[in-house]
Amino acid sequence: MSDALPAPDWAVLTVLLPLLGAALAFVAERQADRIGFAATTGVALSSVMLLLQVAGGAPYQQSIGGWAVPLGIALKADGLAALMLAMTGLVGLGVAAQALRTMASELPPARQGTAAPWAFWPLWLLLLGGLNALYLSADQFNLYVTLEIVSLAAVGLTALSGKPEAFTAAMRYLLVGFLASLLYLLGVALLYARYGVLDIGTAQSLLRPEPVAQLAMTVMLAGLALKSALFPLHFWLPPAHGNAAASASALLSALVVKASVYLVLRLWFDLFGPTGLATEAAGLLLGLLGAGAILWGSLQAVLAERLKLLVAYSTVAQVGYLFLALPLDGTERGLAWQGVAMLALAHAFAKSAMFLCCQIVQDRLGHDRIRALTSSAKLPRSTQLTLALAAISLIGLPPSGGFVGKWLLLQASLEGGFTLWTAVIMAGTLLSATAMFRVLVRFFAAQPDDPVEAEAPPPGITARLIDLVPFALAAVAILLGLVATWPLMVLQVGAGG
Amino acid sequence: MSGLLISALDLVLGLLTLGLAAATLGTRDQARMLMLFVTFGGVVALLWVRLRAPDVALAEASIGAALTGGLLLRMRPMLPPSDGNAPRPIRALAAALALGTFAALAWALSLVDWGARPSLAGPVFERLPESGVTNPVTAVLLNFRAYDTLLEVAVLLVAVVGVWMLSPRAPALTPLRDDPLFLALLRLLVPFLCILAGYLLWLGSFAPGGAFQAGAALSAAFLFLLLAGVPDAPGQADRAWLRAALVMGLAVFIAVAVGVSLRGAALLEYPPAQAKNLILLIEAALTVSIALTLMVLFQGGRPASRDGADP
Amino acid sequence: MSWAEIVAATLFGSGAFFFLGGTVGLLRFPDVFTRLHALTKADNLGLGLIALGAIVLADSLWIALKILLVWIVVLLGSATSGYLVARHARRGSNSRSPPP
Amino acid sequence: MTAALWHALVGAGLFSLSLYHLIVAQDLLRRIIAVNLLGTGLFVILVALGYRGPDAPPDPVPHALVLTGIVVAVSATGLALALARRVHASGGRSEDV
Repeated sequence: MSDALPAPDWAVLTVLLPLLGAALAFVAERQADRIGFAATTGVALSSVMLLLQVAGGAPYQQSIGGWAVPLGIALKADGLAALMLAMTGLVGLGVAAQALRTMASELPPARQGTAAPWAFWPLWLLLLGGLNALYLSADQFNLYVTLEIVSLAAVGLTALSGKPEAFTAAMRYLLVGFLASLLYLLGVALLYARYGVLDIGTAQSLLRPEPVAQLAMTVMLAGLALKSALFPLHFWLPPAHGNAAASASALLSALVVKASVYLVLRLWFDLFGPTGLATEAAGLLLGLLGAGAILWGSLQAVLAERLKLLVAYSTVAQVGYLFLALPLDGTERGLAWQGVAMLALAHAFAKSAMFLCCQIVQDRLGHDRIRALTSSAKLPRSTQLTLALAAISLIGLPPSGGFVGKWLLLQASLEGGFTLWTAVIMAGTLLSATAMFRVLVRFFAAQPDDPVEAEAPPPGITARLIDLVPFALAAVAILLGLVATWPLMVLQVGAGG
Repeated sequence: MSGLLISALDLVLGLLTLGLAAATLGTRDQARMLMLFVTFGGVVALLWVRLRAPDVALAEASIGAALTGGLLLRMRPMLPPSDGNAPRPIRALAAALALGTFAALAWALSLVDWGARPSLAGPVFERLPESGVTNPVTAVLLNFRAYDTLLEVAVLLVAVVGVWMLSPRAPALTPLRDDPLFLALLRLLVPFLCILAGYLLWLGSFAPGGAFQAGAALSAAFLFLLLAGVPDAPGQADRAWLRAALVMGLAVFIAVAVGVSLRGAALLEYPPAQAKNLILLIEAALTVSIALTLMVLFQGGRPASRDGADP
Repeated sequence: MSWAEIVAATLFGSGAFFFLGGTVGLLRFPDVFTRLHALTKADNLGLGLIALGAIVLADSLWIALKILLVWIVVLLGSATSGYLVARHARRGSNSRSPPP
Repeated sequence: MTAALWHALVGAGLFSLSLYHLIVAQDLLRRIIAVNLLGTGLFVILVALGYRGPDAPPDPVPHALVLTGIVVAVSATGLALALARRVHASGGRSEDV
């Protein structure tokens, strides 16, 4: 036995560090921003270390409490989970850095009795811990608890802006999320009734295509589709994301929606696929809903009056793409699966950048009506550039991560001869391009004779660095496309099942 | 197998549960709805005693019925009723969905082999001697699946933060400090509830009970003190110690989880000889945090800061 | 059937009778005060009889004491809450609320 | 029919009944209660799964899951009520939710 401490368990740190940080930030409220930012940095570092470890070819695994499954709970991280963790950590770090600066200015003054800026940090850290726990968990019931942490913390973040519409949206979000979690749990209960296990790996070896399991799959996927805002169950998302504080919207859109979609992919490919439950018909149905989401979400984005609503509807469409992996790949992880993983990663970076830009637009112009965006000289160049970069990835133009994802999806649909899906992806891309260019074209048409009033003192170096955060996030979305071979290689780790 | 068959008691309990639920959701009057809800909780607790789940029954009676009921009653005056009903097509759709769900569930449940169902009971009872406690439910909650419980404590913290954020000034409670009879009751009941909480906590390691049930009992004591207007009662003012006590359960849980893993073991892998003590330590901290959390939920907002200044 | 069981059954039966009476009173009496009267008095007596019946059947003194404790706590609770409800009703001057 | 199946069916009925009211009701308090009863229905199914007859000890795992579920439900209910109050205080109506 050596005196040295064992090497840190990076995976466990990504869960416990934020929870501890949340507790501390709650107690020492005045230092909440420092504690929150430090904890977020620590989590980002841990998740990157875990990613490097997993990328080395060794999937992570642990039996908590030393109790082997099926009695205990297992933590697992394959390539996809590690990538999602690192994505969560990095996007979170970016948003947290931005929040350090903007949180106080964005919220109405405390004397109105409506706002509680301190609450951002504990809520965000609890959300972060919940998300990471979700990506790592390999136990059906444990996943339910993580889902509850994520959705309740997300409800809190939605309401944080203190706007009346935000309260209404958060209330709807809470009821929908509560119902969705319980539907998922009903599936867990049914599977336990029939097979007597909760661990996903063990269940995989027991499940058979029979009525009880089919009903369980149906209610679990229905609950998760509701949580992921899959068309036509998306009604709650745009008001929630469109009315939350910008930092919160960035987190909700980039990270929270991913968690439930990730769970759908995981259950589909790890549990229902290998056991013959995930039939072609089920995949087709979910794919059709995804197609509906792509078309409807993109169309609404084109028609949106406000920038934030446009971005929110674009999330509805992006969720649709993620569901296309089910009909395209069937039950084996293939090209489409890689494609949606890339899309999910790229979308998180691009969408968080875009929501943070929305905040800057709102601050500088006092509104976010798309028609009135012409006075863009008041907007920093970096913001315009960031919006453009993020849009490139969201539309799926080369060389972005969004492009690689869509390319893989298209390739899968062309190889499989799925004309329908090819057409949907094309149409969705065209529509989202239209939506994004509606915004971008306002910048190109900026009036040169609109001088910038230099009323604000030049910001300090830290502030300038923080202003670069959205740009950095958008740049990562582009970079993902340039170095795509690496994440695609990592995705293969542990993907064999 | 006659004991397995449905009895008159089962029939009555089941129908009563369903009937009360239908009455609760069907009545137009909000006050009556809440009264029926509390009654419903009591009947469900009986149902769980019947199904030999005393731990759950205790938690349902105290948290599910009494506390949730009290919470709903307290908030009702602030929630104006709305008589509106969904349009007819939505009602029809909802009815179809509900009937379909029931039919599918009933069909699936009837396909389950209720005589010899596979379950985790085997492994639990097999490893129970190693868990440090003899109450199997506590063994599952705080040892075999302790990680669930750890994350669940995080859910409680989300609720506290959310409630304080949404309501920076707790809505006023009508204090009963001028009432001699109520104060006389308190003098007896508060110490009794504290003893009960300690008893339930200790009991949990070998009989029905544990941190959640103990926390519910302790929270009742806190609520009585609050209602009596005792100036130094927890929750009268927002103090650093109150916040610290609210997160203590989570902090101790994490500290133990990580602490035991530092010797090269897995997260939350207690040394067998210490398992019982560590479980009791975690449960003691959890009891206090749970009790205060339930109190905060009932209070429905953040108490005023002691020095009057905004934090 | 042993003597203890016969005694217990008699006590249970009479306890149930008082509960029934209390419930009928709760449903039929015209105002808050008379309903409280029916509820607290009859139910406390009913519960006491049932507790006594359970004590007759109890295996040990320890369990008998616990059952007794339950009854005392309920007595305390219902006495105080009955009083509080009555006070609230009198102050709120809604003592003539319509029957449920 | 065994007792466990009967109670599981009661739970299923409770679940479906509450689902209907959750969708149809507009009153916030009623919806919050409906979602609570929905959860209770699910818990009844789980506890019924744990029941293994009068002679065998019940399966403790569903009991532990339900205990966790009850605590999660009360947390969500507390948050929901605080939120509902803000919805009304800021002029929102139940119908808009």
